[in-house]
Amino acid sequence: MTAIFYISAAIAVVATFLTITRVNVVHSLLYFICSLLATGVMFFVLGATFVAALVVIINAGAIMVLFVFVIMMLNVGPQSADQERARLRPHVWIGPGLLSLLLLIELVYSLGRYHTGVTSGQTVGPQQVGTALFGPYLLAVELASMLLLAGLLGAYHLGRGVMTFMDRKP
Amino acid sequence: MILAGLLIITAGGGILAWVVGAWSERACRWVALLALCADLALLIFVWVSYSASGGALMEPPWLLQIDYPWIGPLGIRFHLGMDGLSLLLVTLTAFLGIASVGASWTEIREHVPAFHLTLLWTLAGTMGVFLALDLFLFYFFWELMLVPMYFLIGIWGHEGRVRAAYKFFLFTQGGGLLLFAGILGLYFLHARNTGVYSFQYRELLQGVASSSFAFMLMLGFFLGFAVKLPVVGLHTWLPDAHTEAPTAGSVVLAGLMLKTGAYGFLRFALPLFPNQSAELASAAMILGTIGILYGAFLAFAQTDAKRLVAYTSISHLGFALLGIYAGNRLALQGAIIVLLAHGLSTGGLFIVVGALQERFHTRRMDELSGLWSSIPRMGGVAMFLAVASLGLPGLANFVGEFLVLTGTFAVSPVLAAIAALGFVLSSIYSLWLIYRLFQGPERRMKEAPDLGGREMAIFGAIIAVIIWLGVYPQPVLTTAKPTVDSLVSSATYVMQAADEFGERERSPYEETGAPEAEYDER
Amino acid sequence: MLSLLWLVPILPLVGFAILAVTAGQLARKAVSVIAVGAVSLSALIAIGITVAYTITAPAGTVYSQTLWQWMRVGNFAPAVALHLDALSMTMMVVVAFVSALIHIYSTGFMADDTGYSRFFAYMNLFVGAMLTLVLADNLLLLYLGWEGVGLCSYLLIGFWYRDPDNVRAALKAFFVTRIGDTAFAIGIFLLFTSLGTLNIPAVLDEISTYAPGSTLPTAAAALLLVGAMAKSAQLPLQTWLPDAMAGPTPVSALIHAATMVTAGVYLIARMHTLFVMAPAVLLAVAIIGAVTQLVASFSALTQYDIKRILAYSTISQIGYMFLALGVGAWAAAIYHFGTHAFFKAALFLGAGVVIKMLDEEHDIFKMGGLRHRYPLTFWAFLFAALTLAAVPPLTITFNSKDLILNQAFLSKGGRGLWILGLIGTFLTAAYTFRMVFVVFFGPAQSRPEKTPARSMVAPFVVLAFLGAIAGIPELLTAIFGSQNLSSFLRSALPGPTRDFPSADGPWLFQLIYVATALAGIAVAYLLYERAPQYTRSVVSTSVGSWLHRWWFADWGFDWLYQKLFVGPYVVLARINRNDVVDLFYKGLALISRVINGLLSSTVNGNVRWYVAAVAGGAVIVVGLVVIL
Amino acid sequence: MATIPVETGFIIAGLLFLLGLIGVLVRRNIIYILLAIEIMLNAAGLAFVVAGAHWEQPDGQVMYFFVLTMAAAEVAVGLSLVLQMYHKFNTLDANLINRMRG
Repeated sequence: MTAIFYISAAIAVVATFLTITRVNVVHSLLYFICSLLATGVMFFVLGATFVAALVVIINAGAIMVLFVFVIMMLNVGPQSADQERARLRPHVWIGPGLLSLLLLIELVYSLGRYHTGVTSGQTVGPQQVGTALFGPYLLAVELASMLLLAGLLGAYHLGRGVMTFMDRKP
Repeated sequence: MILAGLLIITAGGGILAWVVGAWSERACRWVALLALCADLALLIFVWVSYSASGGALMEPPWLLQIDYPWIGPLGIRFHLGMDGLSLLLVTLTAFLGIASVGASWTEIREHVPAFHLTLLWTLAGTMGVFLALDLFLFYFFWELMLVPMYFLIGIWGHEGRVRAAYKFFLFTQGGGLLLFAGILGLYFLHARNTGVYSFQYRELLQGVASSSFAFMLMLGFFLGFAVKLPVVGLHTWLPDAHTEAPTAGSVVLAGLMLKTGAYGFLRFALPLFPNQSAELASAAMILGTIGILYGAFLAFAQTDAKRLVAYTSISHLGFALLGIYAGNRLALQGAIIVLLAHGLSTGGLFIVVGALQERFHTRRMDELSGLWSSIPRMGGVAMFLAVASLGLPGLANFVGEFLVLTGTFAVSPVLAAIAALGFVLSSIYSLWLIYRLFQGPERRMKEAPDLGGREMAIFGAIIAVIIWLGVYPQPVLTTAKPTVDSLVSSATYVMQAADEFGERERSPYEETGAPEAEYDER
Repeated sequence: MLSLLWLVPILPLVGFAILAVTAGQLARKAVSVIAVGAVSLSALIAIGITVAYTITAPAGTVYSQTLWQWMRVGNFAPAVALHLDALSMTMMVVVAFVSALIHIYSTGFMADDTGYSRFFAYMNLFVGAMLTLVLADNLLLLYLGWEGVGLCSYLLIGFWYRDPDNVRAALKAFFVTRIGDTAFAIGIFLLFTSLGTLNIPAVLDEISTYAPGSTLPTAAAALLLVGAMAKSAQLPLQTWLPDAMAGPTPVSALIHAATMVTAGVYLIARMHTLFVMAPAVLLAVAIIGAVTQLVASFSALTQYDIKRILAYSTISQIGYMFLALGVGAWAAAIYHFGTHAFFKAALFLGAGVVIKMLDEEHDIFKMGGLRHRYPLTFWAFLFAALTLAAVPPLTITFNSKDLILNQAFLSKGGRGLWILGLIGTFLTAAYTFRMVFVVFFGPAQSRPEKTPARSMVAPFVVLAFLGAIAGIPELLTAIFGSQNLSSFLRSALPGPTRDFPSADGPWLFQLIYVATALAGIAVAYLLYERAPQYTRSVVSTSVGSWLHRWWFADWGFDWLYQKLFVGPYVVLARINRNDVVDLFYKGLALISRVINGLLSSTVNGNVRWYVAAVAGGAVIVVGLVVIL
Repeated sequence: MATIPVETGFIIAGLLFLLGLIGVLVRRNIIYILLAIEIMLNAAGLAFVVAGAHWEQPDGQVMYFFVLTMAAAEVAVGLSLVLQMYHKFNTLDANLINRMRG
């Protein structure tokens, strides 16, 4: 089981790397879904079965579909990929890479100073999560629902007018 | 109850004036005026009954107190108290309040109700500052006084009002921050020492141990008040604010708001930190002396009449600072008289300049000249006030400045002698002002009316009080005496300051200790 | 009668109060009645008091009257109290009497001036302040009077305020005297701090316990001396007095000749014990007096303006009084003050008549031959001039000035001072009669039409007459040995320290003085009446013209002060108009504005830049956490 | 189920997060940026879940739930903004849309 965890972790990292390096946005999207699925496996292995399901259904399933919709609406074609390729010259990677490397070193260094132990390997099932959500986190859940509502309204409001513009476009 | 009454009348009068103002501006002015007159009447009643009682007090030096719990858990109480010093300054507040309402009778034509609301709230804040005996409450009033003042300058001021209002607010708020830090530090220091969380003046008065932390706290108080006074170096907000403010604003600023700084020294900075103040006394006295001379020097340089008058405040309050930190009985009494006298004479000069601006729409001294022949009454009044301001004996300022210098001389003859040069420099700027405005060749100006009945009434009252303080200041001295006594008796800083200057071991009036009987001739 | 003393200073003040409150609303007649009435009544009471005092001197020869307690803080308790002794009484009666006469004169002189009421208000205030000064019982009240007269001097010099020159002169007078006043005030601080009282007799008592020449009396006396020097226009603070002639002539007569300028003399006489305790300062007084009178006499010789001649003459005569004080001839100084008050006021009033008749002409060389047109004025003027020059016939002997010179001669090491004084006598006679000859003799330069009002001539004649006969009491003493002013003053002031060894001494010296004075007159006659061309040729030589310009410009004092003090002060003030301290705060504002500019340039709207900043911040923060 | 060192989990989460960060920093196309943000959110969620698994508590998963909610809302609003942006400026380059600079 541990091996599965590491394999899926490796897949996730590689897929994520590919996500950010691809010039075709649909490819990137697919790699990211791949990364998400790998993450779902990791969750499952860690015993978080509920979020493993969530990640597949909502993240990979719903949110990514939104991206696909938008990409379709924007109608980005091959010229976009060329543009992306032109933008991704090697030197643009240097700064962010260094920055991230520094952060990673710091992270590793500071994690290395503490040995917090291992994960328990016990499954924390949907029941427990549900009890927690509608117990102590009830208020937060309400707030999350408000947030979603706000997101809905915001998206609706912002999206108005765009559709008509899209329709007119040949 | 009278104390709360004062605040309620003033603040309530402001609201009433605002409400009534929607209906009639005239009524609004009258409401404001009557509210302040009621204050003044109340204060005179307090003073007379105090004098009639022969100065007997329940709990010296307090004449009146009220004390209600306010925010219990933090040890904050609504505690007001009035002693002789407060009485004098609150009376000055009411008096100058009346004068400034009178002075803006025709000057202010826009947003009249709001103007009177802000003016009266400023006055209420000032009174509160003079009365509060709870440090939190004190700070509350301290801020209450600033915010309306900011609007007073920013809305009804002259050309550069917005910038001046910002500058005023930044400086005073910076000072206020230090003051508040000092108050909180003292609060926690006191709590750590005694385990009691209290903002009560009386409890905090128990004394703080000598420590560098206490010195920092004292410095916080000192700087907070020094900005307000203003001590030279922190004074640059003053000329801008005074110049740009409307007449009433200038009168309140110079006549009252600067006094809150001096009052803060007398009421809080010195009694709360006697030892720490002693360490600072010589520096403060030197600053005061510099202020006297530098303020006078700057005043002379100005071409804007109002700015000139504004700079004179720095000079006059230098005397107050010198007297406060010289710290013996003479100097302290002198400083208190200086506060009153400066309020009257400089307030009066601001009203004169305001009246000029209302008539000629300029304050520039090179655009005005030879006004005496067209408006002789104003010339006479201005001459009187200028002469009072330069410290002519027989008028109020002289009594204060002379007492301050005599007291200072016992502590540091050199500083007293240098400060006495202020007599020369003050005469230069005062008479220069008169020369540039009222003397010299007549300029073709537009016809302007001389002082009318309303203005003459204001000036008449101011002049009468200045003469009274000049020839018979004894009632004021007697009223302030208990406060000064308690300051002197607790003031170790006096002796230390004297030591520091390496002068006489004791001044003669400290030795005699002024038996009580001497004060009974009234 | 003595209990009416308080009325003497109060009456003029009441007159001032009425005139000030009515502010020019009253008719001229009413103004005159109030102003002249108040001062005259005051003068009458003063005379009555003098009579009462001389008939039955009060116990201890001092009468004091406390009006009210001014203020009391600890033992700082100056009262508003009056102190009458022989000294203050002499001063009081002279001041009140001369004031009354000059007020009467002014009703004529100012008759058509628009500021009639204002003028009399100031004059009344002045008289009140001067009498307060004279009668004050403590130094603080004296200081009140002292400053009060200074203020009135300022107000009256600048009375015709439309001319900036007049106002400048007034300001100069006030500022210069204020410098002295400040020194005086510091002296008061010193005396109070050391002695614990300001009451003059108490101060003098206390001070006499100190060793002569010790620090306290010397310092205090020196400070008071500076005050006296400024007020009495003594070197080097004399520059304001000639300019003060910008005021109306009665003002010059009253304030800048008869009364206020002698306040310094009075102060030193009043505090004589203090000065005796400070021999060095007393010597300085004598030297200042002697030098001043000489310097001023030279300047007087060169002036064209009749009032400026008289002004320098006043400086010079007060120099004599200082000399007298310095050599310990207290009574002689006061005596000279009295005679000087009369004759110098008379000279000014005479000059005023002439100026008025010639339509504000001040230049003596544009006058001439006036003795035929105005004989009464001429004779009175001549009498006063003779008194000033100290010549027979009427002011025959023991003129006050001669008393002073005798004492100077007798005092220790005073021969040098005596010689200076003698030169001064010669010069005095010369410049006085230069003026007389040029104004009243010689060819007439104009044909004035006007006739002086009686109210102007009468006080003038009375004063000239009094000045001339003022020598008589002393003369009588010399002949009959009766009571005279000096011995009268002895109750308040110490007598002359030395006397001539033989009775012939005074007569011999008298001859010398008379001869000197006559020589001066003769020289003036020769140079200005008989042969003016000599004068012109002397002045036209290079040395002559240089000296003339130098003396004419008051020995360059004004120039020096302008360069040393006034100029730098004004220039510095102008440079610093915007307050150098504010630069600091302006700098703060600038710095925060610069920082604001820098920071707001980082807010460039580029999302990726923001993210990079967040990441960089995270690197730093986490790095700090890791490292620390 | 598997037991793994918590640090390892965190380092994986950190790696993912940093890749997301690099994505945001490198890409100029705003859709990529949104995508990279999703990566970072997901990485943070992973850290929560690892911690929750260590303590054997549901709180980590609860947090992931909230992260997910937020991500959903963000993507909804973000993408509609992208549409608006494309509408207004006809570009998806984040560098060219800097009108909100101070």
